[in-house]
Amino acid sequence: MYAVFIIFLPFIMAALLPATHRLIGDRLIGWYVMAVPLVLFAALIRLIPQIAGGEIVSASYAWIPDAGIDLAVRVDGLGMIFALLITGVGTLVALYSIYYLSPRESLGHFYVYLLLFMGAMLGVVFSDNLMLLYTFWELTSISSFLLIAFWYHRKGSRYGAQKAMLITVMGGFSLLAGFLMLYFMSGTFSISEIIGMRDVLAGEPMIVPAMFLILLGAFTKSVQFPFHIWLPDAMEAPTPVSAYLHSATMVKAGIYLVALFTPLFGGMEYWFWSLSIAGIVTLLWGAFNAMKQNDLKALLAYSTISQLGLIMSLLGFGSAALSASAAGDPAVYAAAGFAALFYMLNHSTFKGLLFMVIGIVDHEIGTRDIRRLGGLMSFMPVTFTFAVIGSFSMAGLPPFNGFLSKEMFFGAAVDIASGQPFAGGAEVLFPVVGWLASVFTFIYCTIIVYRTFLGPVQPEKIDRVPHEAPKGMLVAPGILAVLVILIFFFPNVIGKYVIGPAMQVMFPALSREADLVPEITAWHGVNLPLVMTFGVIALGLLLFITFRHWRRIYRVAPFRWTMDSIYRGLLQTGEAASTIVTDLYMTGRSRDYFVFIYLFFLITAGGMLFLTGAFEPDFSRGPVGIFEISFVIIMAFAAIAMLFVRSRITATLLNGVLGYSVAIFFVFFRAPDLALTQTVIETVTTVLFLLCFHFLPEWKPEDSPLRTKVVNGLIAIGAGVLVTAFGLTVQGYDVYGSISVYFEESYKLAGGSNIVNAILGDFRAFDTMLEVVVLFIAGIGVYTLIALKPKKGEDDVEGK
Amino acid sequence: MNNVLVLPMLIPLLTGFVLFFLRPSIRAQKMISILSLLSLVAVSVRILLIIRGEGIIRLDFGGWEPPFGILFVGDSFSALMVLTASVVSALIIAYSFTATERRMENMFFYPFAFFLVAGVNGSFLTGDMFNLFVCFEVMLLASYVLITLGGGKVRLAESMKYIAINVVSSWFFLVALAFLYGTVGTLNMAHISVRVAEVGQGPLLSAISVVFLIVFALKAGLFLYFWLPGSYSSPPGPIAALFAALLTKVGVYALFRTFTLMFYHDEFIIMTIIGTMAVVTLIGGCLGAIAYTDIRQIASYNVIIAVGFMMIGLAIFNEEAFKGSVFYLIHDMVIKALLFLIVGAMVYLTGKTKITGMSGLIRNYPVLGWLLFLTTLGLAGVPPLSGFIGKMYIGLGAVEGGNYFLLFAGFASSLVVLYSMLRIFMNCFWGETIINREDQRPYPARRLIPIALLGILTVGIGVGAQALEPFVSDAARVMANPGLYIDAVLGEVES
Amino acid sequence: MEFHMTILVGILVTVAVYLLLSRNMVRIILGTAILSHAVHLLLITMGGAGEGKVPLLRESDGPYADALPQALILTAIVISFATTALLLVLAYRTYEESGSDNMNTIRRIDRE
Amino acid sequence: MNKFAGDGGFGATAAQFLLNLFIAFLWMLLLDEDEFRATTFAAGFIVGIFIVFFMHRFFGTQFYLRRLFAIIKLIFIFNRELVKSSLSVIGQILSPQLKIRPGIFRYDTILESDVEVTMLSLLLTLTPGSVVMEVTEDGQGLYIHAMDLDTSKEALISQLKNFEQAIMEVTR
Amino acid sequence: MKENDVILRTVTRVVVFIILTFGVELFLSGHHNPGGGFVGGLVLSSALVLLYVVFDIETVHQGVPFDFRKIAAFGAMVSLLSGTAAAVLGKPFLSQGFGYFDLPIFGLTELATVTIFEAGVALTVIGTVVTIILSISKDV
Amino acid sequence: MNADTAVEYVAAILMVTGGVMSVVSAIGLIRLPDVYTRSHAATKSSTLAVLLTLLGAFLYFWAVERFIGVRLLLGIVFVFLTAPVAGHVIIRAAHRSGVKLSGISKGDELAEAREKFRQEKESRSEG
Amino acid sequence: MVEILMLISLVLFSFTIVISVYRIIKGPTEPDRVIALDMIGVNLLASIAVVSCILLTKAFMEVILILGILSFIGTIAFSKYIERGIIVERRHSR
Ligand code: NA
Ligand code: NA
Repeated sequence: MYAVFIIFLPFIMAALLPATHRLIGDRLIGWYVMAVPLVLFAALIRLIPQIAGGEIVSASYAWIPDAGIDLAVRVDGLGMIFALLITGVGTLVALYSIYYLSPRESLGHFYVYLLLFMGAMLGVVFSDNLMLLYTFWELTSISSFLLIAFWYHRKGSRYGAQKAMLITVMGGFSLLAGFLMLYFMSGTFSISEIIGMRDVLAGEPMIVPAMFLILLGAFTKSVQFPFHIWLPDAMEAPTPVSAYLHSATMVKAGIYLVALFTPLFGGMEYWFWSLSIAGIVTLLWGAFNAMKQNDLKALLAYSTISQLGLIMSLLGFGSAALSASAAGDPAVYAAAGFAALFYMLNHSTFKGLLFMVIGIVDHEIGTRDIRRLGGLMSFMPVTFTFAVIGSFSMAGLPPFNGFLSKEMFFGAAVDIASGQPFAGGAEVLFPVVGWLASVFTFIYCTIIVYRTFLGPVQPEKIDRVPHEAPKGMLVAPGILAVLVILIFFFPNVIGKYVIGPAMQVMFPALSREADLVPEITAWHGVNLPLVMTFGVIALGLLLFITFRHWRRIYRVAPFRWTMDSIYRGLLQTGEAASTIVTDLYMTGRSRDYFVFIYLFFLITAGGMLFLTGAFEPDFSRGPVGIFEISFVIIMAFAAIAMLFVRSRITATLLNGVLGYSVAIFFVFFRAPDLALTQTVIETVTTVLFLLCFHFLPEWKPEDSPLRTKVVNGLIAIGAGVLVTAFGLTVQGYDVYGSISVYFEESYKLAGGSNIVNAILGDFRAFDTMLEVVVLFIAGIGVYTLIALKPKKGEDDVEGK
Repeated sequence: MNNVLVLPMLIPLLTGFVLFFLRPSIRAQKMISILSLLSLVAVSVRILLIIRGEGIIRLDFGGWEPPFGILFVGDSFSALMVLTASVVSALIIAYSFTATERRMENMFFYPFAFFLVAGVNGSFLTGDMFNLFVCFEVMLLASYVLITLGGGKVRLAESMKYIAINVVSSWFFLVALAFLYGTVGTLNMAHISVRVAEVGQGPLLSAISVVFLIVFALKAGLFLYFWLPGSYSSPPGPIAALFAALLTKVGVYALFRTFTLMFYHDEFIIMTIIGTMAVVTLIGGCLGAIAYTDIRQIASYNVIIAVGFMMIGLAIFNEEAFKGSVFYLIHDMVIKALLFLIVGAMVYLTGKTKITGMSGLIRNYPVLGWLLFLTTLGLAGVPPLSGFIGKMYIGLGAVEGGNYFLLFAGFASSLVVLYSMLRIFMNCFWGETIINREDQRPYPARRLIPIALLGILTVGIGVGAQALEPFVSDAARVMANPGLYIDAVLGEVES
Repeated sequence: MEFHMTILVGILVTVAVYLLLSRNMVRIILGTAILSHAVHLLLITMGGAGEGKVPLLRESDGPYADALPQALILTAIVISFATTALLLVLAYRTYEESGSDNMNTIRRIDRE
Repeated sequence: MNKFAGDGGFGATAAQFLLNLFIAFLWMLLLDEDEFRATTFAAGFIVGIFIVFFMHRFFGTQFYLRRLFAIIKLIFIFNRELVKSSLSVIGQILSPQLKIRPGIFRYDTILESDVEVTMLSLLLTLTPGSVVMEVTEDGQGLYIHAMDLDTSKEALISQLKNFEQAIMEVTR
Repeated sequence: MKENDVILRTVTRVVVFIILTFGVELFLSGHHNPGGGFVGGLVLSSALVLLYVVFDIETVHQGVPFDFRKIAAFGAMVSLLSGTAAAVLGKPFLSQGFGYFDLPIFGLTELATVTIFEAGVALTVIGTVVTIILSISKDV
Repeated sequence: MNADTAVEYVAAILMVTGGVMSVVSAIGLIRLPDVYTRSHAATKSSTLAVLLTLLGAFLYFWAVERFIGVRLLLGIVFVFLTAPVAGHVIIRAAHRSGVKLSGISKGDELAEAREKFRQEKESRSEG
Repeated sequence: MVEILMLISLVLFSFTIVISVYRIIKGPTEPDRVIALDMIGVNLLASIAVVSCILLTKAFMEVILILGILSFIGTIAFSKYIERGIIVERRHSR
């Protein structure tokens, strides 16, 4: 109940928000919203001792039990980390937003989206049912979409929102497919049960595709290369949103998912390589691209991409611990998992801080373009301090938490490279690439600080007089800044109470706590990681200074063919190609449509008849009189003549001949009622033709090109031949008698000796009844068609 | 004997005629309509409950035992379809009370709408192939009149094509019936099934089933859908909504009936031919939905995509997939009604039809905008909305059957649906508001109510899927085990 | 007899389809009319035409010609009449509104 | 005024009764019974009431059953003329060379009422070789197309006279 | 030149009655002989069509002043309700009954509910056909 | 050969004669030069052929089944009543719609009368 | 023998019908065609009478009568169409 309450509180509050908003007004609504994560955070903190004690809080309620979808909630160590992030950062972001957003904005919408997101995110991390998880997963994409497009009148916002939505939802679909495969293999949607079936599932051939599909979902959400492209565009969102969703929480849903499934897939070689390679590539590519950005938020976006890659690669390294066949000490590899979680926490603090700093700059100066900024240090000393703390932490410098986690990353990469758990060889590249990416990271961190706060002020390029942010706005980043430093000094508290329980969830096979929770120390002697850090600083400074000179590298062709341009091109060419293709066959000409229909008939039905050996024509002529034959000839003659006649009256007359001839065939076939009806109907139809001819012009000869005529002719002949072939075959098919022998008792059964009429009026009276309705509809339809004419010049667009 | 089974068709028919006589008083017409619609829904629920209690029920018209007379068969599948059709058409007709021009109301708009519903419900319930043809015709004739009703140049031109093509498809139906009667000598679906099974279908019967496939594919808009965008995008909102919600679904239903009850023996037809058709339909629908900027066109191509999606369920051919398709059918009726009503409202409010011509409507019409957003998500199959559960089961069926390509095609199409709908939402509702609040045309709340109810329904079906689960499972079970249907109709009858 | 009828049906279908493929509305409608003729003949032929006595019990003692297809055709005839009537009126109304009886030029112009 | 009403002379009631009887008789014939049955006639009469009621505004055409003899005579004359002119036309059609000289001429009849003129026209048209094309507004002039004016105009005119005479016997 | 339709009109007056009688006969005899509601209705309406062609709408309307649309609807409703009657009596929808009754004038007569059903059919046919013809003709 | 058989033969011969008449009119339909003359041939087909054939059928049924085919008689009456009217109307329509008589025709008093009427009307409207 | 005679008459009728179809196609004037259709109707009627005799059934008597009636109506309608282009008038206009 408790856990369910945690998930649903944001939704309930969101539902109540409009009413509350009216009640308490714009000024207080932010506080109302902030209360939600704050309360939840407190509640979660209260749970920590239990969770740290290895307890799992869970609850399950039936939702769609027949489909195996339950409202199953499970709070364990892994979920807890993320939930703390969600509520903790959520509180700070809400606080920050109160000052950041002007009351002129539609705050109601904003906060509703924010609460929706919060609830969805909590749902993701607490769900113990795949479908429930998936539901919340998609909801995070949707609320993110709405938040990115908060300023929906901007083109860029809409573009960014759509891009984020399309890519993450695509990943979501893939995730769904993967989940369905898991269900098929395990017979349950319960995550804990599935994970418990690790050994059973390992033998299933479908486990590999399921794994890849789930990874695709995780990668799109956690912006792994090449699906990272939506994140920079998502920066169109208000900065609190960027801080919250697009760095601290939502993008980490993929991380959560990977961590969640580590006990299931961990140890599989595919899993290891996918995560490691995707992570490492993303790390490098993100950092490389971050350096060239002029927009501070874009820079942070790429930096986030890069660091999510780093976390992902760490999870990959760590998964080796679960492999039975991997070389080396599992505990050593598991440390990488620990590092991932630790890095993730730290990232949330310093990146959240930096986003808020950038937000302040943007808010007070009116721009975040580093080409227009500079020298703000003297105007905004507090903000500058925060920026330094955040940047240096991100760059991996002491005494900030980023230093610890960066060192751990280097350590893990080195361990993998030396341990070679799957003997691939490529592991050697991991520390090298990681190090290079760190150099880039150092550079862009320097850029943030230097280009924004140091150097000359450029008053001509900014609209406002620079000044420090209001105090309220500084509170949230201040708390984060304090955390950045605090964690550096007391990392093991977090390691023991927060990360430790999560590690137990991720690596259930490794039971010894010592294996799972390494002691974090700021100073661990001069080892390779430390050396690497020095290298980073040295090379980073050098490159920063010479940045102007090697910047041209971004204009080298392969770097310009970004995934982004591919996405854009795909949409554009997709649209153009769709139009071309669709216009090609959607001609609007009835002739073409009939051609399609009959071609389809010829190909499928004809194919089925002739290619499967069904065609066994019955050529037996049966008794046939010369008179019948002559009518066959007459009808054929009249019909064919119809193709050549010049006037519609002649055609109508010939149609009459056909109709009357049909009537005489009905006579031959012992069908007096039919002959009667056919005769009358034919005459009335002819009268109708004549009535309508008054309103229609005489027809002109069909002057279509010969090619068209030939095609038409071939199709027509094909249709005729096929119907005949079918008919002849059906005649030869003599397995069953008709049910209609029964009707020959009609006098006894229904009191009529005209069998046909007994069928029409009794046995199948329902047909007759409906046929009457059809006739009636047609009659009244004709009336309305004539009586209800649109006024002159009225077009077909709805409205009066 | 279950006379209640005829009511879903009889009530709308009788209502149609009564309304006809009430022409002078629109008020009275509306009163009667509401009463009739409510009782229609009540009856449908009742039927569903009876089926749950007693299993498959049937009504032999005139008391003539199958296979000699005509009969209505109520199994969970048909009853679910009837219920959904009734609810959806009730809401659409309720909507049209507020949105139909007076001159159209005078020209028997409501009677024709009721006839359409009658034809649709009859098609769902009938257990006789020829009667299916006749029910189709009731439905089609009503649709012919509705599509032309009060139309100008464009609409009439589209109607002309629509009718001509449907006439040809009715022709194919008769051709197929002729061949069917010439081979198995019976018209009762269950009896056909028995006779077909007895000879193991064989190449000729398979070939004949392909002719039926053409007929129903034309009706459903499966592969042979080119007639659809034009005709669904020209009539006014409520009519288009009726069409989109009901007509193609009847075709889909018929395809399922035909190929699960009668001609289920030929794997090549079901897996290869229908599978290919479904995928091509998906692709074609997707291309169309992206290609055009006319919102009515985009909506129409979405109809096509959904048809392809549901037919994937048939091509996969296992119980899970059937379940998915049934769920999806229910969902699609609701959501397409919703979509077309909203699209109609947008056209009504702006007088424009292209996404390039509208902008920022959310400021003027926030509720409409959010309902469209909800529709967008529902169409994409986002949980917990109505589309999800069907999509999930189809996906599950595909996994179970190993039809990964179909799975891919289906899910990929959802993405295109999302894209095409977001295009509408973002271009029309977002962006700079171009209509001043003073100049905006008011959108009456009473029109919003039916739309909102449909919106609630799409949420309700998704969230409350458990309520439908037993019925849908039963429907799928019958499809997977035609013997259940046959036993209910013929008893332990020999061929 | 059935053999010849089937051939005849084929010829009628050929002519009808050719007419359907033309651009003139009246030709198309005539095409549908001939299609109806063809299918009615097909139905009765497939029902085993030309065998048995007229299905009137008072006339003879049987065996009777199959009455069921006859009943079906009757229904089909009426329905195709209804459709044809509607189609004809629609054709001239379309001509009135659009000034053309060419099914290929009255297509909508829905793109810029 | 009702345009269907014939040219008067009889009371509407009598005429309706007559027609009703006619229908009843027709009914009996249509039912094809082996013997005369009063019930059948009565049934026909009831059917007739229905039809006459349905169509009573059309009513007014005259029927003279009592001049049966005149009618029989007319039929006889007609059959004679029919055979005569048939043979002559067959001859014309089948002759190796067409030697006919067709044309239209006017004939002014002495008959007056619509029924009389109609009967004359019907009889004339039924006999091969001549077709009535137009009746003038006053109902007196008949424009007749004849197959061969050269050889048969005289015969035609005498035929017309015969018919006129016989018709008048029936109608007056 | 003024024209005179005397021949056509005079004959039509007679012929119409023959057709009408024949139509009714067809309608009633359908139980045992060729005919029935459909054909009967069709023949009756073809008589009306003949009248419309030979005379004109207004003249015929004076003679037959009915609203044919309502006749059609009424007929269809009769067909529907005749099926409902059985359902009300607890039999399957559309159950027909027949029996032999000794009537005062008609003698031993077979009466069948199907006749009511067929009457509805016939009325619909008449109403519809005439509605169609009139609608088009009035559009000139 | 009993009486009935004789009647049967008579009936059959009547039918054949009807057929022959019909063919004669068909020949007329081919050979005759214009619509007016051809209509004469057609009228013959309607009358004599039908008269003979239906009469034959009537006799045949009477001879074989002692059945009095009132509908056949009625058919004869009907055809006799309508066929000339049909001929009259169609030929009138031909003339009114301006179909010319063939070259071998001798004269057209109707066309003359029409022309006269037209001129009178014109002069009246002028004056 | 009787039957053979009947068959002969049927063949003769169908010959006429063939000729009439030819006339419908050939024309040259529309009245020609209508006359030909009328002839077809009447010959069909006669043929059905003969067929009835061959099959020895009374079932087609109605058809015979109906054909007579309807070919009449058809011819009148066609004639009026040829004459005026409109076959049912609101009010007689002469
Ligand atoms: Na449809
Ligand atoms: Na048809």
